[in-house]
Amino acid sequence: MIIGVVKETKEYENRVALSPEVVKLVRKKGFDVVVEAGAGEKSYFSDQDYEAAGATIGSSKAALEADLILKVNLATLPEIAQMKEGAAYISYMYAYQHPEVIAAFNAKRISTFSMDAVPRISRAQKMDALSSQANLAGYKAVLLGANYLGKIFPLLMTASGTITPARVLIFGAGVAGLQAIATAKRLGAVVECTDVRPETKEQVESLGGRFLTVEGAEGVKTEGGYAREVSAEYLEKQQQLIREKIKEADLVITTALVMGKKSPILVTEDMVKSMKTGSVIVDMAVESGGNCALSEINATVVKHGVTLVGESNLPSLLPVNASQLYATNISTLAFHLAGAEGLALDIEEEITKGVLITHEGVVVHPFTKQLLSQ
Amino acid sequence: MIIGVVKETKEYENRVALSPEVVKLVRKKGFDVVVEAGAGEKSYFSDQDYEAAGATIGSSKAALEADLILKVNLATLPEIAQMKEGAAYISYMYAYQHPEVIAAFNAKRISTFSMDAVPRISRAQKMDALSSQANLAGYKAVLLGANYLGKIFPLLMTASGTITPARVLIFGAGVAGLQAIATAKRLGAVVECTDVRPETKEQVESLGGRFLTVEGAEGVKTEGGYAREVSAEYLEKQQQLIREKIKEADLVITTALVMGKKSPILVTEDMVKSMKTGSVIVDMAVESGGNCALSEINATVVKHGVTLVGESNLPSLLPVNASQLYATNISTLAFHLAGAEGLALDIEEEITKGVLITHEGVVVHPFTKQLLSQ
Amino acid sequence: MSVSALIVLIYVLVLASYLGFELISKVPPTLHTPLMSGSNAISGITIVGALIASNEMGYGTLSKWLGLLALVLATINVVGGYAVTDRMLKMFKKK
Amino acid sequence: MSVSALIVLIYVLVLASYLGFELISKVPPTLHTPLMSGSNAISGITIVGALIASNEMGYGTLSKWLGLLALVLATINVVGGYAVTDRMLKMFKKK
Amino acid sequence: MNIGIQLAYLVASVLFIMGIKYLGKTKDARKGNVLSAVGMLIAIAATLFTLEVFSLIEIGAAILVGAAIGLYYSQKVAMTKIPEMVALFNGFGGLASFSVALSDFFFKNANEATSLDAINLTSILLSVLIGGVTFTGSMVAYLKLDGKVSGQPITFSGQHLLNLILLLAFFAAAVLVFIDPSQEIYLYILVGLALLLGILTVIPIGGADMPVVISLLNSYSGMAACATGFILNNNVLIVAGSLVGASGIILTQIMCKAMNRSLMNVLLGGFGQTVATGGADGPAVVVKEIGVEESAMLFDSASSVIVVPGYGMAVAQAQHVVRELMEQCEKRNIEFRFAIHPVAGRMPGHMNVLLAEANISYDKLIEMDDINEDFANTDLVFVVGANDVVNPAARTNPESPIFGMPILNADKARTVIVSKRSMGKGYAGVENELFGFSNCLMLFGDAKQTITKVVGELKDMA
Amino acid sequence: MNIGIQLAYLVASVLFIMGIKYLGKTKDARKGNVLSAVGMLIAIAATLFTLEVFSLIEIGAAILVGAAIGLYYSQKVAMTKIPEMVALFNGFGGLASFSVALSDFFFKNANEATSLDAINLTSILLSVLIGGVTFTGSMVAYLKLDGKVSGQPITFSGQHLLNLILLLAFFAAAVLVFIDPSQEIYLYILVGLALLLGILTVIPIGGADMPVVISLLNSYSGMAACATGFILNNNVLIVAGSLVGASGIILTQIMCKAMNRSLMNVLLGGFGQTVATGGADGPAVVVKEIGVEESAMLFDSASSVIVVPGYGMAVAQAQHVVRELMEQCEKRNIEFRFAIHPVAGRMPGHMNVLLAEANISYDKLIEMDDINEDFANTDLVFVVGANDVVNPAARTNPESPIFGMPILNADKARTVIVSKRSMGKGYAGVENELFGFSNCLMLFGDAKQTITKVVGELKDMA
Ligand SMILES: NC(=O)c1ccc[n+]([C@@H]2O[C@H](COP(=O)([O-])OP(=O)(O)OC[C@H]3O[C@@H](n4cnc5c(N)ncnc54)[C@H](OP(=O)(O)O)[C@@H]3O)[C@@H](O)[C@H]2O)c1
Ligand SMILES: NC(=O)c1ccc[n+]([C@@H]2O[C@H](COP(=O)([O-])OP(=O)(O)OC[C@H]3O[C@@H](n4cnc5c(N)ncnc54)[C@H](OP(=O)(O)O)[C@@H]3O)[C@@H](O)[C@H]2O)c1
Ligand SMILES: NC(=O)c1ccc[n+]([C@@H]2O[C@H](COP(=O)([O-])OP(=O)(O)OC[C@H]3O[C@@H](n4cnc5c(N)ncnc54)[C@H](O)[C@@H]3O)[C@@H](O)[C@H]2O)c1
Ligand SMILES: NC(=O)c1ccc[n+]([C@@H]2O[C@H](COP(=O)([O-])OP(=O)(O)OC[C@H]3O[C@@H](n4cnc5c(N)ncnc54)[C@H](O)[C@@H]3O)[C@@H](O)[C@H]2O)c1
Repeated sequence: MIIGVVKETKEYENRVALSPEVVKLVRKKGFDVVVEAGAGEKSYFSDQDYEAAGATIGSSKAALEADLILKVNLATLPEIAQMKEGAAYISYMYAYQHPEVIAAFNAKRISTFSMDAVPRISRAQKMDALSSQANLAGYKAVLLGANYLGKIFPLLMTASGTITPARVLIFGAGVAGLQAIATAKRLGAVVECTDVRPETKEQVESLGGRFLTVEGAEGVKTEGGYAREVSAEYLEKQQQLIREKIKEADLVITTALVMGKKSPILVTEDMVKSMKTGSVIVDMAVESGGNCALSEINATVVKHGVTLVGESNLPSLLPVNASQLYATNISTLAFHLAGAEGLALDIEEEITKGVLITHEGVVVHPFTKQLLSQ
Repeated sequence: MIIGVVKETKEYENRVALSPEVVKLVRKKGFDVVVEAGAGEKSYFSDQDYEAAGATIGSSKAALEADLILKVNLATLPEIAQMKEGAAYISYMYAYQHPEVIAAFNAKRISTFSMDAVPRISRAQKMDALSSQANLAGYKAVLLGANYLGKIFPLLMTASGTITPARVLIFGAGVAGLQAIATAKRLGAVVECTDVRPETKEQVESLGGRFLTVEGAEGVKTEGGYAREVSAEYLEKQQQLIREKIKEADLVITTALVMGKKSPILVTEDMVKSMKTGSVIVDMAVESGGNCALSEINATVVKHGVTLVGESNLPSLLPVNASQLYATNISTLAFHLAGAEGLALDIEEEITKGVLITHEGVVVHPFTKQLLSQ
Repeated sequence: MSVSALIVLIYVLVLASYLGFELISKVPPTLHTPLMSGSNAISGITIVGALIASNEMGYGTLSKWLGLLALVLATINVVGGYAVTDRMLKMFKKK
Repeated sequence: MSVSALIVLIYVLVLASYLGFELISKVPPTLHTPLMSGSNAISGITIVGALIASNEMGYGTLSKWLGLLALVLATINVVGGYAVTDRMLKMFKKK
Repeated sequence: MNIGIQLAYLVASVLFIMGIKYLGKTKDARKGNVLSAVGMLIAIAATLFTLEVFSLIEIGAAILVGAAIGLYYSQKVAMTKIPEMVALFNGFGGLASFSVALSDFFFKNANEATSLDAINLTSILLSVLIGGVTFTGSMVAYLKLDGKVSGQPITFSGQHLLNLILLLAFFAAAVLVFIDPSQEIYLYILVGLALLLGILTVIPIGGADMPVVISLLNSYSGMAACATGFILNNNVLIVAGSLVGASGIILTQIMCKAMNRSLMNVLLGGFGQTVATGGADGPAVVVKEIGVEESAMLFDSASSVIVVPGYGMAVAQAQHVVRELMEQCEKRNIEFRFAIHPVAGRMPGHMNVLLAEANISYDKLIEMDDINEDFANTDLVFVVGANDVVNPAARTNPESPIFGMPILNADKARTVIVSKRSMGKGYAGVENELFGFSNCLMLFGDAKQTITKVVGELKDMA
Repeated sequence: MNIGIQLAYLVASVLFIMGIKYLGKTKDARKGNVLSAVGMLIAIAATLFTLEVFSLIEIGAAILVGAAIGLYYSQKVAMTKIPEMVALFNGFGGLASFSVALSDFFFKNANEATSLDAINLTSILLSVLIGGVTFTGSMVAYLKLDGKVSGQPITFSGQHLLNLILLLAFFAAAVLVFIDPSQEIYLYILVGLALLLGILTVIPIGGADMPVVISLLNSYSGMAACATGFILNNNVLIVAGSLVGASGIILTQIMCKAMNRSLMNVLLGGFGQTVATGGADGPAVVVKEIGVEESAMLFDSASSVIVVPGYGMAVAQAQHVVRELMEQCEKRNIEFRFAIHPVAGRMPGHMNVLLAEANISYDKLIEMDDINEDFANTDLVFVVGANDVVNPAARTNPESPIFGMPILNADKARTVIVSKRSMGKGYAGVENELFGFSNCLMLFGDAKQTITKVVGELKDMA
């Protein structure tokens, strides 16, 4: 079976689906690998590295004609046009947002598998790209924020005066939020965090952060580890609390994503106005609408004296590590789905069932089917 | 006595000589303060803040006509033209590099005092702007470097694979170098450091860094806490050692300044070539020629796959803290030199003697005089 | 027995008891069982009494038989006690 | 004195000594001086001997005078010893 | 009596004292046992020396029989049956004292020449009482432990009252014996009462509390020997007996404390029921607990240790004290490493963050794949607040939600100590059968608090 | 002898034992002293009870005189003179035993009725020897300590040989006394030899070593009392005497260890010269050292502590163990803060970096200006590897290179402990007179290592 890896064409994307290290592993399992020339460049992987690992360097066309195409971002229609009939394909897909692309895949009877649909069960953790990338994003968000801030993070008592520690406020203690807490704490900031899931209190404290508890309000419903729906009353009380805390914050990082929905607005324009001049907000949910009312996607803007950082693709700013981890994730999924001889699907198996979007010309993924039909 | 604070005009300068907090203190000592409108803007101090602290907001002209003018960077000729005859002036001066400005000061019989000439003695520590700014610069250098790096700093063992820690190599364990070690270490990197002064070994280790000892070579002469001169043999052996270490480094930070001279080249083009693609060099000595042969001032360039960061004014990227500390330094020196009634110089006193550059129309600072006469 | 002699014996009793308390003021739990077993063996010192008793004259008297019974029992206590304690303690040795 | 009685006294001696060793197996340095002084007062127990000696018959005999001398000395040792130890220990109390 | 023999007794006494002393210290315990055995040998040899030769045959025979029985059982018995064995031996000791007392009574009563004075009689009666109680009490304890009789406490109302009445009856009869020692019938009544008391005081006690009872009875047997010493005016008996009596009481007290009971509570027969340990719900895993001191000893005697940190270490913020533990172990040249499971904690790299904070150098942190084979050669694995990442169900139970997740092979080590607060479950919410494994010991309590204590113990041991 | 008195002696003996036991524990020491005093009272009362009434007057007078002298001096003496006082009292105790022995000898020699048997004689001679040595030895020690005689060791060649010869002479004379006790001349020779030996064994010892000598002599006086007990066949003397004898020896050993000497070295008279402490060069500051245990006690009894960290803490990497110290103190409700000097360390904010690494919360770090006034109300300041930042010369000495630098007022606290390795100087290279202040104690050694030990002691105390 031939695996194809192409250069990502999406703007701001520096990652690549396989790293040379992982190519070695893939070759060992008996697969052949074609990598588009220059695919790894932005992740600092050279074509020589890939060749040394056992891949063939080819054109984009050669890579797209493989039996199994691995990508980071969803393929474009021209790319799909070059793919073989009945091939297999894996990448982040967010399929329900892209009906036309799904149609194209179905037209070519390509079996597609989505990285964002990997079920969050224990034995799938090695395939969980959402976690691996969110983790890096959490680190990067802190560094970006720290860089935009006109202050340093730690407390310093010096002959020239005492610098008080920066205050960091983090919304959402998911994977990204927790890593952000850890990183900010490491750098010496005073870190506070709020989340709708009460069990995150313990987790936040285990990293030295302070948890802001929204008192006397119902929590949220979660499903499969993702936050699904939050009551209006809760959001109201949460905003109350945050309105107090945000005034003192130097850096705010928001990570609250609700899968398949527009992100909730946690930081309103009023709140931004109430913040100190020079403070910074990093909106990690900016791609799905943003947790801050004023943040703009892929732009850093100053509004009301506050710097709003709206990087949509934070992991991509750490391309080396991000590609390394993503490659492990996607290759592990590939090994789960296919042997050197070709696809070997057990449609009823939980992981396969979870990730399989289109198969033999139809959308088989229930959630995607449901959303697309709306 | 009226103190004047103007807006800094130098490019890339975000600092201001006095912060509102310090203005309060200055007022309490009986001085009047005139601050140019918008002088603190880039440090996020508003004119209202200054007014609340007791300053008068005025034009640039009003500020320059004060009895004592406080600045960060050396005044320009047009600025000097607006100053009163016989006024007093304090800022960073690096006087020996600017004979024409010195001449202008002398023409107006202005007494000038240089912040970069504060002697490094115990009781002058509160005036030591070089230290306070170098400290911030050390922190910022690491953050900039970390931000340009395609990797994260700490070791992480995750389900998607293990990320090895970044390796940071620091040249020079002065104030900036030590803070850089501390910051990089905090973020989780493996930190190595080299310095010509053997006593820095203990200091580096006290912060968790590893010291690279240049074996079997003479050390250096130091004067007043500054490194003065390094033997050729030593530099040779040091390069040997560094050539080994630099290949593994992800981030290199150079801080080796030798006062009054061009900075030594510690990282040659060959060394840059030997480094890994994607690695980063932050050259903190770039303003005085740079420790890296390829770095460019006020530019970030990629050469031989290595990102070279050449920020000439790192403290200015942390304007809030930098201005706070600088204000303490400069005001402490001002209080040392003057009372509310006017200058009260004791020319023989060590600190005054150290900082006084021009007085009553002549250059009185011995070191400056010597260099200017060459 | 004279009262004076008794007093001295009581001195011995008191001192030995105090010493016993002091010695075992803080033993780790792992040693509870061996210590119990080891001191149990020491309490077999009654074997000395048994020897004396069984040596008293009068073949076939009740005293003699009781003495011999005591001797057998005390010997079991002593020999068994030391042996089993030693077996236990062997297990604590460093590997 | 009979040998048998002596043996019992030796038992007392051995047990008391062993106890002394055990009790003072780990004292902190701060207590060295008060402990020395306090046990010095105890060694004034020889006062009991002095009492007995000074009570022996024969007015004006050397024995009697020696006994009385011993009594004075031993009393100084006892009274002074306890009093000075107590003074010292008062200083150790929590402020 | 011969002065040489007296001195021999003195030497034996000192050896007993040293023996007891060393028995209380881990590293000297075995030496202590040998010392006290040598003391015993000296005492016996010295005694034999004084005896008339003519009765040597029976004595020799009795000793041989006793020694053979003692040796045989002590070697044959399974290590798990040691408490039973100790109970049995202890009972024999009590019976021996009891018999010697009776023997002396009959002898002196029969011999007009040697009179039974008050001191003698008091000693004899004390010896009979204590010896008798020790004997039957130990026998009941033995039977309960061995399962020959139900371990359940047997209680009835008025139990304590009955015991009191019996004790009073004993004293009443004792007075009668005092009045006329030649009326042997009273003595027989005393004997019966003593034996009965022993049974009655132990039957209400549950099987789980037996070790404490045996320790107490052991102390009693020492006192019985001491009483015998008074009968025979024999110093070595007094020293050894009171030594055992006193140290036994203290030991009992220590054991009570370890079980959270007061000695009073024990002495009044208020022993409670067996304390049940097990899971909070569902089929309980039967686990073995371990204490702080024992844990410290296991560290002390290990030559290689692997720590498996988990989310509980983070919750307890125990990373700093784990570093102290590491320092203690490394001081002892114990190899000390950390096995980092890729998903330990609640965030990728959670353990790395914490251990870096505690300044533990990176080269001590070993990835799962690199260390998994080393567990089998490791003396001690210390699981600190980890659960799912060492759950063998991931390997073996296809029904488990964590099936298929690679885990750390902690269970393969020689000994595993698990520090957690309770039998609470981990993130995946599943039972962990590792905790019930025979090589696994549970150290319950907040990880930071318990490990702090373990470190304290280790420092004291140094 | 009356049984009641015997029992009183028994009670007194037990009280002495308990007294000694408690004297070894910081918090019970005072109680211990009272217990043993009560024991003494009981013993004296019981003895008086047995005496014939007619001699009560002289006895009463003697006791009153002795008590008055003892009480007077014990109250009058300055606390700094206590060692001298103890030496003096100890000498009197020895002399008392010595006198009692002689008294008994003369009495028994004069009285044909009571014979001097070998046991008696041995006891008397031992008492004379030990009592005599204790007496004159203590007197020499007293004179040396008090400065009445030079504290310098007085040595001459052949000293040890002479002592040996004198000892042998003593034994020779003793044999002669044995042969014919009525030849009192030999006894006088013995007396002289004993007194001489006491002088000769102590004169070669330096003043600084006197405390060890006194402890040893104290042990001797116990032995003398014990020997007296054998003379008078009196148990309470034997118990109390041997108790003091044994505990004194152990105490001596502990003190030797604290001074890095072996007891052998002491017993053979090999006491060295006074150990000089002071600066490496230049005019030496005279400092007082403190040990780990004493430091722990000072922490234990403080109610407020301020730690002043400096560059040495960074070098030793002692920040983590300082946190442990904090935890120990906070467990005792001791207020615990850090005073951060702006230029402590070698980089601005050096201490912040380290203390943050050790996870010490920011609100415990107090800036110099905010804490400087609090020092005066602080029980204990612990300076960890700081030097220049607490050097009072910055305030007072215009010549000093650090003059004018603001410093932390550590010297104003009730007690200051300084942890550093030596009398080494700090960055500025100047002497620090703080170290010589009367409220300042030096805890020498690597900060991490010594503080680890202090924390260990504190844990043991809990
Ligand atoms: N790393 C990741 O990225 C990530 C993210 C999400 C989920 N997960 C999941 O989290 C789990 C991680 O496994 P794990 O073994 O580290 O943790 P775990 O299975 O969640 O077990 C943690 C254990 O720590 C104990 N504990 C809690 N507080 C404690 C305290 N103060 N002192 C001592 N023990 C304490 C708890 O038992 P007691 O209550 O009895 O004390 C609990 O059983 C895996 O199932 C993994 O899939 C991981
Ligand atoms: N903060 C800054 O930015 C900066 C920069 C440059 C210079 N300075 C200067 O550095 C000084 C700082 O004062 P400081 O009080 O922090 O330090 P210091 O005056 O340099 O004294 C440090 C002390 O620590 C002791 N020490 C070293 N290693 C030790 C160990 N392992 N354990 C215990 N003690 C150890 C040394 O004494 P032993 O050798 O006897 O152990 C030394 O006296 C000031 O003079 C300041 O002006 C500061
Ligand atoms: N079982 C596994 O192996 C596994 C793997 C990875 C993640 N997870 C778990 O899945 C969960 C989600 O992780 P994620 O990083 O993908 O989260 P996410 O990106 O979906 O959301 C980020 C966080 O934001 C919070 N949030 C949502 N709305 C909010 C609001 N209005 N205010 C404040 N906070 C709000 C969520 O509760 C969540 O904690 C976590 O508990 C994580 O531990 C489990
Ligand atoms: N006494 C005081 O109060 C005081 C105050 C501030 C700084 N200082 C001391 O002054 C000294 C200089 O500090 P700085 O930050 O201004 O230093 P700097 O900027 O002058 O130089 C930075 C470092 O680079 C090193 N260096 C020079 N040439 C080098 C080469 N070829 N290779 C490697 N390293 C080289 C120097 O030794 C120095 O450590 C330090 O020791 C500092 O602690 C003292």
